[in-house]
Amino acid sequence: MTSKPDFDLECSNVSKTFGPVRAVDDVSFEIPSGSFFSILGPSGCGKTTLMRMIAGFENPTAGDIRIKGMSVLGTPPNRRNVKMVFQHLALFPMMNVYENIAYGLRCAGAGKAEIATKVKDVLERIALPDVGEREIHQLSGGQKQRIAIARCMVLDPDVLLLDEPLGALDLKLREAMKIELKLLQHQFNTTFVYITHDQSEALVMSDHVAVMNSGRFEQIGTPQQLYHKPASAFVAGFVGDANRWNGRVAEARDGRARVETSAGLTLTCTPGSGQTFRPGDAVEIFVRPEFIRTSARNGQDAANDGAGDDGLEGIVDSLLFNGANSRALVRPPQGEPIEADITLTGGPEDIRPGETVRLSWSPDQALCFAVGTAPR
Amino acid sequence: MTSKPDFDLECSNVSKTFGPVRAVDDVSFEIPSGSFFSILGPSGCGKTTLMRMIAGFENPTAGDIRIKGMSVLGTPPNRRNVKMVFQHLALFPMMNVYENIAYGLRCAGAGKAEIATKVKDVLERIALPDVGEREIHQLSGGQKQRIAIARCMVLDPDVLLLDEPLGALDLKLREAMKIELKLLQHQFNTTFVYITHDQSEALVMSDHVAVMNSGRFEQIGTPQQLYHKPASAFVAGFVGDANRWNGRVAEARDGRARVETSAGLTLTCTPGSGQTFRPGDAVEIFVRPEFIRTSARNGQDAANDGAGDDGLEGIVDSLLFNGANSRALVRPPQGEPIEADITLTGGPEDIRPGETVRLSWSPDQALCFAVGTAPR
Amino acid sequence: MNQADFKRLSLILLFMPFALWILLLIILPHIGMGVLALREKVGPRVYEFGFGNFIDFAMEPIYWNILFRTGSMSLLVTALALIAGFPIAYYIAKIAGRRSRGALFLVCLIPLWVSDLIRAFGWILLLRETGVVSSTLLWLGLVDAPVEMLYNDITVVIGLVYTVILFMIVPLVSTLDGMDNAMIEAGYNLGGNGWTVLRRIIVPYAMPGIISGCIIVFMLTAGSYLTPILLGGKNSSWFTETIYEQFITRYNWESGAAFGFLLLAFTSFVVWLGLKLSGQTLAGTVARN
Amino acid sequence: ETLRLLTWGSYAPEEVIKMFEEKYPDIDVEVTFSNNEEMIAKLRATGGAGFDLAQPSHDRVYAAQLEYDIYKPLDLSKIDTSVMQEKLLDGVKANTTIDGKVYSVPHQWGTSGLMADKSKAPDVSGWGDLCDPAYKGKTSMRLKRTILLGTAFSMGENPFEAYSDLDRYQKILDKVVDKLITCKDNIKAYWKGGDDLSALMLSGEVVASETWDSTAYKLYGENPNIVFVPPKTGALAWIDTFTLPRKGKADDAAYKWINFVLQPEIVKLMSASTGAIAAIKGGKDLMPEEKKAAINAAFTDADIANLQFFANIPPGVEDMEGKALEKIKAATGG
Amino acid sequence: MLDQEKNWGMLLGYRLYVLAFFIFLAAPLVAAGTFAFNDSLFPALPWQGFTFDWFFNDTEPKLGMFHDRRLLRGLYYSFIIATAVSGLSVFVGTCNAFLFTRREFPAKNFFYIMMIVPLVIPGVILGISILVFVSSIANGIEESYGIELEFMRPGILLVVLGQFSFITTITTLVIIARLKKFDGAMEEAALNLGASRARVLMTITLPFLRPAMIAAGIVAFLVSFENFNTTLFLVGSESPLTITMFDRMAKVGSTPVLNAVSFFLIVGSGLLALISILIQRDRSSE
Ligand SMILES: Nc1ncnc2c1ncn2[C@@H]1O[C@H](COP(=O)(O)OP(=O)(O)OP(=O)(O)O)[C@@H](O)[C@H]1O
Ligand SMILES: Nc1ncnc2c1ncn2[C@@H]1O[C@H](COP(=O)(O)OP(=O)(O)OP(=O)(O)O)[C@@H](O)[C@H]1O
Ligand SMILES: NCCCCNCCCN
Ligand SMILES: [Mg+2]
Ligand SMILES: [Mg+2]
Repeated sequence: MTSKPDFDLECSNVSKTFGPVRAVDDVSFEIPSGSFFSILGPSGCGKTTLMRMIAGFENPTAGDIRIKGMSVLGTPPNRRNVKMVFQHLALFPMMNVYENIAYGLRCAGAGKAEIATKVKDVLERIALPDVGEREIHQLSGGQKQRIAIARCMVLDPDVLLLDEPLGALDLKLREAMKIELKLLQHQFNTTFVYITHDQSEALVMSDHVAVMNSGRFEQIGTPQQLYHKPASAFVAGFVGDANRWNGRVAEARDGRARVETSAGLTLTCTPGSGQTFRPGDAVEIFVRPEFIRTSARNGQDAANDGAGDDGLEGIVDSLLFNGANSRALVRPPQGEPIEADITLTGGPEDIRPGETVRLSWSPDQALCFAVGTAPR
Repeated sequence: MTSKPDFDLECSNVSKTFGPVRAVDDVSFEIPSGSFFSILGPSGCGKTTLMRMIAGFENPTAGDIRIKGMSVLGTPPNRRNVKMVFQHLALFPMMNVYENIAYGLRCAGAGKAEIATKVKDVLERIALPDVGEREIHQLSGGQKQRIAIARCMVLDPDVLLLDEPLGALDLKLREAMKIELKLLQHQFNTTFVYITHDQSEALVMSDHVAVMNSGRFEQIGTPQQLYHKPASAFVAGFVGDANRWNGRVAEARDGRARVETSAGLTLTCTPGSGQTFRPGDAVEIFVRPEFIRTSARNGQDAANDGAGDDGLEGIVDSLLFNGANSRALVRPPQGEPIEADITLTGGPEDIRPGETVRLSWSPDQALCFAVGTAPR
Repeated sequence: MNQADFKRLSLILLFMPFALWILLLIILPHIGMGVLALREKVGPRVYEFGFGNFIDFAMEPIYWNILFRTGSMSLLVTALALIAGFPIAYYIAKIAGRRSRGALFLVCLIPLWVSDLIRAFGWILLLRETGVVSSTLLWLGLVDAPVEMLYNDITVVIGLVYTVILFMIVPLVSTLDGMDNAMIEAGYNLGGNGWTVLRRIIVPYAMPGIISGCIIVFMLTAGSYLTPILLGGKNSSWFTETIYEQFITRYNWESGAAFGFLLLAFTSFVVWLGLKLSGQTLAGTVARN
Repeated sequence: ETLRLLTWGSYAPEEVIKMFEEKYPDIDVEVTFSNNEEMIAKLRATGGAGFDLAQPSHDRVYAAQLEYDIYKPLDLSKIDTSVMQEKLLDGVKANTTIDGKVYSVPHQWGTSGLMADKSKAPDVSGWGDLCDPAYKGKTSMRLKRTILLGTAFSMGENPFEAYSDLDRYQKILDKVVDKLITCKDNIKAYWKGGDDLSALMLSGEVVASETWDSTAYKLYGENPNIVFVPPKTGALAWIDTFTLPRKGKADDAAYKWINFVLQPEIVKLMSASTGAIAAIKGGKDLMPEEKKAAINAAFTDADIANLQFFANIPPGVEDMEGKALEKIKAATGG
Repeated sequence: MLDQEKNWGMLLGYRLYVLAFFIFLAAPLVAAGTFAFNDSLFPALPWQGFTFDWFFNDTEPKLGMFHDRRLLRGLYYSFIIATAVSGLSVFVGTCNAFLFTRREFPAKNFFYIMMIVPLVIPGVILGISILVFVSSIANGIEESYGIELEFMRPGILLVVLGQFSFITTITTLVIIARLKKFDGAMEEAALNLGASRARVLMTITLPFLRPAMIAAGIVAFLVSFENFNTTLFLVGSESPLTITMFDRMAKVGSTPVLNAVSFFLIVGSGLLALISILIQRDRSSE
């Protein structure tokens, strides 16, 4: 036997083509045991295809997939110890909860008593000890979710795959389940691979996130890394909200670049990781709304600006009040409105639509990338 | 003729019962011309029923509905100048976009040329000038949405009703449409009545929001009023996130109350509007995560607390990184974990799971209400 | 590799029953019938190849008449079934309450499961001169002599509508069921009155169901045998009866086969025409429910 | 072993079958009701298989056998022909002998003629009276060859003689068709089976009709005003036969059945059920009393002498008659 | 207000129409059933009194249906034929459903239409074409080899095949409708949980299809039981009930025993139809 593998799941140079479509394109990654790994990307980028290859429902066109260090390329889906939670859960409606969970154990040939113990056990672990005799349609959305997970976990898989399992739930429940899923993963201490196109899900739950675009991985990293140090324009645009300008580099020095935007603004920015520019290069600049300070112009004027901060004035187009996450749409002299996070307390100091305000941000927070991969 | 009415839509004491179910219970409100009015409430609270009465598909059991000052109780739905965007849009699949929009004009007996001009016009206003010949199924979700609105707006209604029109859209699109809807309303300058159970939709878009619960209106106000000055426990719990404790009043004076929570904490709070307490009263306390300050205990200790601030210590259970909206789950000595908004920069000053932190907030931000209406 | 083989093998296995069924019971028999139709009888046990049977048909106005009679009455029956059945289907799908809907549907179906024979038998008992209806009218004093309601074309039409209307209602209910009520409400909301909503929204939406129902009803009617025979009067010939006569009383299989072929061709042509005119397809209508 | 009978309705009464099965416990009788046309059609479809004993009328054996080869010759030694009335036996044999082989022997005979309710239609005496406007809307007939033949006779023609000259026969048919089309107005409905007719007559909806004699006798029992009327030109007489299908598998049982049902005590039961007269010596005496009375009320000896036996149908005639019937059916008379 | 009343009036009119329609539907069946209890030799008015003789009496002339050997035999053959037809057509229908919902193959659309076609071919023609085809083969074999293949002659087998030929379309459509609602992910989930393909079929897919298969079976049974047009040409000496009844009506003369049979069939089919609807409805609540 080889030494204990460090990774529950490894993919190396996996590709999959459907006729002319390259659904997954040379993807490599490895997932350390017991971690929560998310794959985040827009619809159609190949997430499901990748997951189906891991589960064995599709064969890769090229590349290798290893589970606990062993290649599973020749192994049929029912022999892989990788379990999957489907988007619409795919619970069996003709069986009750107990039978749903027992199904995999029965397939594995477990004895009656063993099945009963294990099912009872897993139901307790998901905090639903008494639902065994219920029919599936008698469960709430969140309960179904947990049963779908229990059905897999009772088989003690090496890896649990989850394909947008929250997609079908309603808003409030989705929020609650995000936290719950993370807790369940802690509890079972199994490697979770979680697919989503919702960046907030990926950021909130994961230890590591891979951002996928058109079949390729753009970046793998912790949520913080993705958010604060995006490796590409696509990641910068897809993870978190951002204001975005297109422009050309006017001057580049000291790790900064001055850019003339196509609308005519002049902005200073920091090249994204691994980017270097020469004057004339086409770039895209990203600034997150929460890094933009908004101040009433009649107030301290530019006093609020830090040293070397970029700033511009604009007229408040509208206010999007959303409690703690309120935002202002500010129309600068040129170009599209800029979104800036603000706090609205309902008091007289609140800014109002029609006012002229000053927006400012640190050039450190304005990342720029060469125009290449077209972000969505 | 009477003088020009101030309100596009008025409901007075409207009720509707279905057998034993009281779906809408004595609801009164009026909507100033040209404003964006939302009705926000949990599923089944009677929002759709109310809207269907306005549109004329149901007759109120009691009360009156006036449009532009005229009662419409006897007017059949096809004679009311109130148009409606349905939850699943109800575009006619057997007609193309042009015909869908032209339908209402045809019903009104408009001439061919007039129809063509108007349809062209409204398509331009929704920024889809070239889709006239498309079939409905060739449109994207957001485009369908806009066509559904155009189909109503082309008839120049007094009021446009929208019943959770974003419910069927996916996440990113829903975000984008929120802003777009608001812009469209500005553009048409028509009164919009918008139904939703998603508080962020209601807050972001509306001039005024009515919070509805079990058939009744709990509060009508601007988004800020609802968020910062909820009139009831239900509103406090339903609009925006909040930590919540149940407890009994130990002492009440100076517009403050000291409360012993059922888990054993002692907290100070400000009675919600119109509430007065005596010792022994059962109350619920609400504190929004963004009003909670989190500080590492080893740091300046309680120095961060303002005068008279409430504070307690807890262990960080987990961190939910979500860019600007990150949150910590902190387990206090007693009771459920508390959610507090934090900023995670990825730097060494970030708090980490397992650390002990101090949470503090101003009692002004801790609202309490007598236990009564059970919030969802 | 292995999986591809498995897929191909299972495809073949699945295809076999279908192929055998369609080939042996539909295609070959119809080809056989076509071949038989092209055999001309020239004497006892003497046949030769030719179009004689079709020429016989073409030369004999009686047959034309019967075929057109069958065709036009079938169209009439189809139209009546649609007009009479649509409100019922609409009621079941859209107006009846949740629970009564199932019951109504069931009541609708019961006659479907009882043979033509019994249905016709029932009508005879009701409509004959000395039957229940006539006696009742007499007893009520509404008429002063027994009335014969049997043995005429109207009875045949009523009997046929009765026999086939369920095949109209079932597809209509299933399409109308799939129609979002909001669509109708939207129709009103945008200013349409009952008639516009029906004409511009409900009917166009139900079109696949309407066409599907019409096709089935038309084919069933044109191919029906017992009802027109048992309820029909002295002038009522039905083309299936003519076919039957050719086969059974004149032992003339050859011309019977030719007639069968003509009936099939004629009805198929009508259906094809109907599909063309309404812009629908066979797969999109009959196949849907 | 099973004996599969292909026969006329009522030609195999339950009681008779029970008695037969008691006598031959190893034989099971299975009956299919049919008529002349269907018998031939069925046997044609099977090439003479599927049944062990058929009972076509004497005039329908010869041509069908020539055309379709569906019967097999009888082994007369296995049938007790001595009990049969010679005149009928010889007649049938003459009609059904091909290449010297006999295919049929007689079983029962009867007539087709008219039936009238004497109280309402006292004057009916000939085929043509069905078209008498006096009974407008109250007469009936079966749209089959019998009425063609009857009408031909009533118009002074002898269709049987014309069988040898089909052109001539066609001319007669054309005349008959015209007549029957004009007559359509007079008719309430064409009956299709004995049941139809009984109901029509008993209810009084119809007062005169073409009929099988047996049906008339049955109704006489219910209502003595309803009598069989042999037409002046002669009632048309038929003899239903015993004939073996070519691929029958139970010939012995078939012979047993033939001999069994020709026993006088069985004949009694049979005639009671069918209303037809057995083709055995003294067959008429074995009729039940009320039927005998009906016959006596209907027939004089002159009528019996006047019987017109159906002649063998030569090939081609069936087609001509078929078309004639179709013409009448399709014509819009009234 | 006026409008309200008009609406109410219209709705009432509508309801009355629906009621009238259901009376129209029921009338002939009620008539056919009721006369089963008339103590008369003819199924006609006048009413002669109430009796169960037409069900249970064991002597002529009022031989009840449960003592009428021919009717019972017809019932028996109908039952045999209907059972065979429903078994066979559900089996083939299930295969077809898998074929058309799960597989891709060339000219699928064309084959799909071919699958629908038997439903719209007049029954008489189906019967004739099969009769002609099979007979000519049997005749050919007899002529060339002198072998008589009795099963190719009109009889139960041909009746079964004839009915099967169009009933299979019905069962296929019923089962396809169900299979289309099947979430393919369910099979993948089962595979993923360790089940073999055969096990997935037996424990997931077929149980899911079962209600539709039962319903299709019942429909096939009833349609077969009542079929006349196709059967007429293919029947041999073993006549099913409809043919027996038709022969009785047209060739012997009907007594109320036919009404008794009708009554029996109406009630029996009603029950079966009820069961099939309940099964169908049961699953729609999922
Ligand atoms: N079986 C298939 N045959 C052909 N193309 C396919 C197949 N499955 C997927 N594709 C294509 O591969 C690409 C990736 O699809 P995939 O389902 O993996 O996307 P996804 O990231 O899961 O999207 P979503 O978020 O919408 O679920 C898409 O362009 C899709 O059209
Ligand atoms: N036609 C009806 N008959 C009986 N009860 C009804 C009817 N329509 C609505 N109700 C009941 O009235 C209450 C309010 O329903 P309504 O549809 O107005 O809720 P809603 O606020 O729109 O909910 P949702 O957000 O889920 O759409 C519910 O309890 C519902 O069950
Ligand atoms: N054309 C020949 C008629 C033979 C009739 N046999 C009748 C039997 C009726 N019970
Ligand atoms: Mg996917
Ligand atoms: Mg609603």
